[in-house]
Amino acid sequence: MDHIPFNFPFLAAALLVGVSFYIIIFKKNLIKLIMGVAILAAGVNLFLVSLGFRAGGAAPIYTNVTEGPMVMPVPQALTLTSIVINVAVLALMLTMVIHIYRHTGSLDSEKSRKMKG
Amino acid sequence: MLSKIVRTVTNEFMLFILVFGFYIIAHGHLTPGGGFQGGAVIVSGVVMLLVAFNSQELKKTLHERALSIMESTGALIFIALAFAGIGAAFFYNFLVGTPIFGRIPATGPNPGDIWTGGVIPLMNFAVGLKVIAGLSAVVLAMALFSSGEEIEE
Amino acid sequence: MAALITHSPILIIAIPLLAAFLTLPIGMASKKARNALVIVSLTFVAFLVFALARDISINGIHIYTLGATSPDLTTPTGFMVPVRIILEVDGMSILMGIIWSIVSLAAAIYSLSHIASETGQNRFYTLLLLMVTGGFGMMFTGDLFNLFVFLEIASISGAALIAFRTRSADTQEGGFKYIVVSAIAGLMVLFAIGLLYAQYNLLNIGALAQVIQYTTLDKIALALLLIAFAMKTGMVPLHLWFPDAYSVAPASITGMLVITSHACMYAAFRVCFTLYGGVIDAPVVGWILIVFGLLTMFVGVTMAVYQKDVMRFMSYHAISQLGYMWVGVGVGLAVLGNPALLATYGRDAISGGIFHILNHAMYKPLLFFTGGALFHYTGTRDLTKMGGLAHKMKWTTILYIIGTLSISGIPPLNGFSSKILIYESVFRFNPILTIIGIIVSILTLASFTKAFHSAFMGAELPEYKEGKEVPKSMIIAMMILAAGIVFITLFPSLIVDWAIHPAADALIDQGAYINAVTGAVP
Amino acid sequence: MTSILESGYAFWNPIIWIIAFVVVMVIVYFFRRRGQKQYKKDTAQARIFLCGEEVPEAGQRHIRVGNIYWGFFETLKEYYNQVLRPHTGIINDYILWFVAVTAISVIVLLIAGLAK
Amino acid sequence: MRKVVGLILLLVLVAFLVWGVLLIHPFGYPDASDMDDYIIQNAQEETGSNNVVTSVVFDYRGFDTLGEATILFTAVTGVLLLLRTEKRRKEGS
Repeated sequence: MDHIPFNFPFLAAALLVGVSFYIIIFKKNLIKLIMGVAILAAGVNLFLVSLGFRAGGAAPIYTNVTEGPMVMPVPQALTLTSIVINVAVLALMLTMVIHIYRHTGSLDSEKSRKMKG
Repeated sequence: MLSKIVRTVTNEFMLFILVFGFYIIAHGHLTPGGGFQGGAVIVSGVVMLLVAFNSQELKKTLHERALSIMESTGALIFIALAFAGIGAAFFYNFLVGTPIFGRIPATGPNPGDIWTGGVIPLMNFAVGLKVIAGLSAVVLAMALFSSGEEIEE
Repeated sequence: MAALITHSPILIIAIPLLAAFLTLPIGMASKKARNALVIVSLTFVAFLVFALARDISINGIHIYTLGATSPDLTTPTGFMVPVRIILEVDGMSILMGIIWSIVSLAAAIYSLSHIASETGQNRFYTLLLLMVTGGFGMMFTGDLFNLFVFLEIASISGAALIAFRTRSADTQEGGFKYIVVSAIAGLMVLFAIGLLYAQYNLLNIGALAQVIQYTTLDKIALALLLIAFAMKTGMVPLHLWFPDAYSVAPASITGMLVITSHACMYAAFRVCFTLYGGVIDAPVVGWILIVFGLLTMFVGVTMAVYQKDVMRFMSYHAISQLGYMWVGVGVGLAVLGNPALLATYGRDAISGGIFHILNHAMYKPLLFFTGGALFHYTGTRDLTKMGGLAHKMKWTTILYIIGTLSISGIPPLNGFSSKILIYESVFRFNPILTIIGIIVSILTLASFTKAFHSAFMGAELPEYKEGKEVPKSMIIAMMILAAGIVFITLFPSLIVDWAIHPAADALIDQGAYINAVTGAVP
Repeated sequence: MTSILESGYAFWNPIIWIIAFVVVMVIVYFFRRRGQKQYKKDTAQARIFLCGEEVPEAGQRHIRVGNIYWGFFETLKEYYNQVLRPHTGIINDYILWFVAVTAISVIVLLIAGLAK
Repeated sequence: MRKVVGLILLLVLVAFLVWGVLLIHPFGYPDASDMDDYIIQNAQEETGSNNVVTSVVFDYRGFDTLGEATILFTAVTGVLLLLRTEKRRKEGS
């Protein structure tokens, strides 16, 4: 466990996930819930992109780069994909929330429970 | 609709935003960036127009139908480029070594050459077209819907 | 033809995608051309799936490396680790592919008249084809991150289709619940993929299965993957979103969503058997699946008896039937480390679970389609407002009876064939499971009898005097699935020998899957 | 024979079952043939007789779904009170259940790993 | 009641996640990097692109990018489907 001080990015990612789950579970406002999903996505993306870092590494682009180690390119590609996916998901969520507000006139998740049981 | 100063400045800035986005798309295989990033830059310009002018004004110039066709075109170019390499395998980079974008850069650090990358620059353009059209359509549709009137089918 | 077979895995995924991109421009021109495009592309994909199934039954696992100089070059020359994305189709994947192709074709034919009176049909068919793409990608890919991407494609298109009828509020609510649940499950899957990538720097399932070691991180990743996929599948107590989303979607989409939940179940099996197969703590994970499966069966069916909305009622039955599959495959997983017990009843249990997936994929969409026909005729999903509909809807009544007998395991229909496999193999593992299964089956029959009486039987109600049988294309779509049911009913062992046992062996035999990727001797 | 399903220590053949079913149906049909001969449809014989009362309309005569299995629900009232409590229909609770099940399964897996 | 139980379970899950991420390799010193090293070394002559990330996005893992573009297309289609106009619904498309 001697390397704990180096793991702050991973730690930050895990704590972001925890904060986002707190928001998603305990905030009844649908917009806040969407914000929670966005924070969860941010945490996962931070975790992914910080996986590929090498100490003292340069960006993996050969254009006028100085010699030396390069950080891993694959996690950056995965993070790019994941970011776009989350943009798409958030757009669709917001659209549905607009419709829910049109129909029920409220953003409370306890008001939009027509179907239960 | 905001004041005349804001609208004029927006019109002037739109040109620079377009140029910068196009640069990011075109140099995606040499410098940081690519289709998604450059498209997002240009869509931010569209959002600026949407703030300066209101959505009804913007609807006169940006037709949702045309945007949909534009987006489908970008997607079709992308998947066609992927299909074109199916002689070897799907997504095979078949343009490396050919005159168009086919040059191989010197291994290791080099100043960079725009005519490299095979299908990658073309895919960047296709994705950029797609992102510009799609996100503009989404922003415009949401603005119109929340401002009371809807897009035409 | 040989080249077509060689490239068929990617063509099966890419042709619906191409059709989806073409649907909007063509649909703006003419509606007939759009419908023809949808049906023709899906038919061609079904043909490709069957051709690929024949090839796999002869030549074994089919590998396709994307972007390589040749499709079977999985790893770069002189390098041991796969770098590119690899599609890997084995017996289990192709069984799911066959199911998905049949049901998606039936759903497309059903939609032709079921949503004929709605706007936005171009985008409806675009999303339907994208959903088909996502399902096939989930089933055929051999790459973890690619699995996540296609899971998201299926989820987003499914959510947009659930909320298709924007007039009423409950469709929006169901779609919102579905997309929130899907987004969180998908992000947890991505977190688990990151945990695995951090240790082994690999994303390919076969290559990971070769080097995985079941450390603490792997245990956390296994729990995240398993529970996330189980949530997407609708396992009690994570099923709460399931009826809310499935009951409000258009009936054709509900029939397809059932198969997407089966695809998530396939992904969970793939994780348990193939990814962690060599190192997994089999009895513990098997018992977790069994316990949750029993809970799923019982709670699902008791909630179903309680329902008054026809689509919710059928959704709860879908949940309770998913429990049978969890139990069957869970028993097989619990004895995975014990070759003797595995040969005695474990393989039969896994076969029963997979066979039940096939049967459920035939009769549950059929029942959802009949529910959609009731909605199409009466304009309501409320069973308390229905009655005496058998006088008008003769075909729907017959098809509903076939589905009912099949889902409640009445001999000689196909539900009985798979349930007897599960019962007899599970009995030798633990008799309690069989007893609970039979009780659940009885309750299923009781609740379907209740729904049948309240919807179809009785004198002709005055409010439904006029009106006629649902349009032809809906009847044809239901007929396709009913034909599948009858075929499986008449030739159970044919299906079991040709499709189910290869699938079960593909799940059990982890070495073959790894060999196909790395070429190394396990 | 492609329709004999070998399942563990038994077998299942739908063809035999269908043949037996048909035979039984034929026998039942013969018994039914020996019933009342002078029964005619669409006459007074076929009308519903409710001990002299006049028969209500089709709408009232139909037993709606709410009235079926009344005793079943009355018996299992406690069970249903318990099982209906989680079905709140609030999206936040759904995610809470996900967190709960994930945490519990992680604990189970880790303890099982320690036990080994 | 619900808040207490939820908080406890949430803390349990977060504790496991934190413990897990602390077990990962030290930040900046990855254990295994075979795949990425291969890509960094061979990206230039295999794809002819100076930007290794772009070569991963569009060549090595191009299928993921196709899926990503498809997801964007799906979301745009879904948003425009849900925000479609009301008045055309009367005459039934």
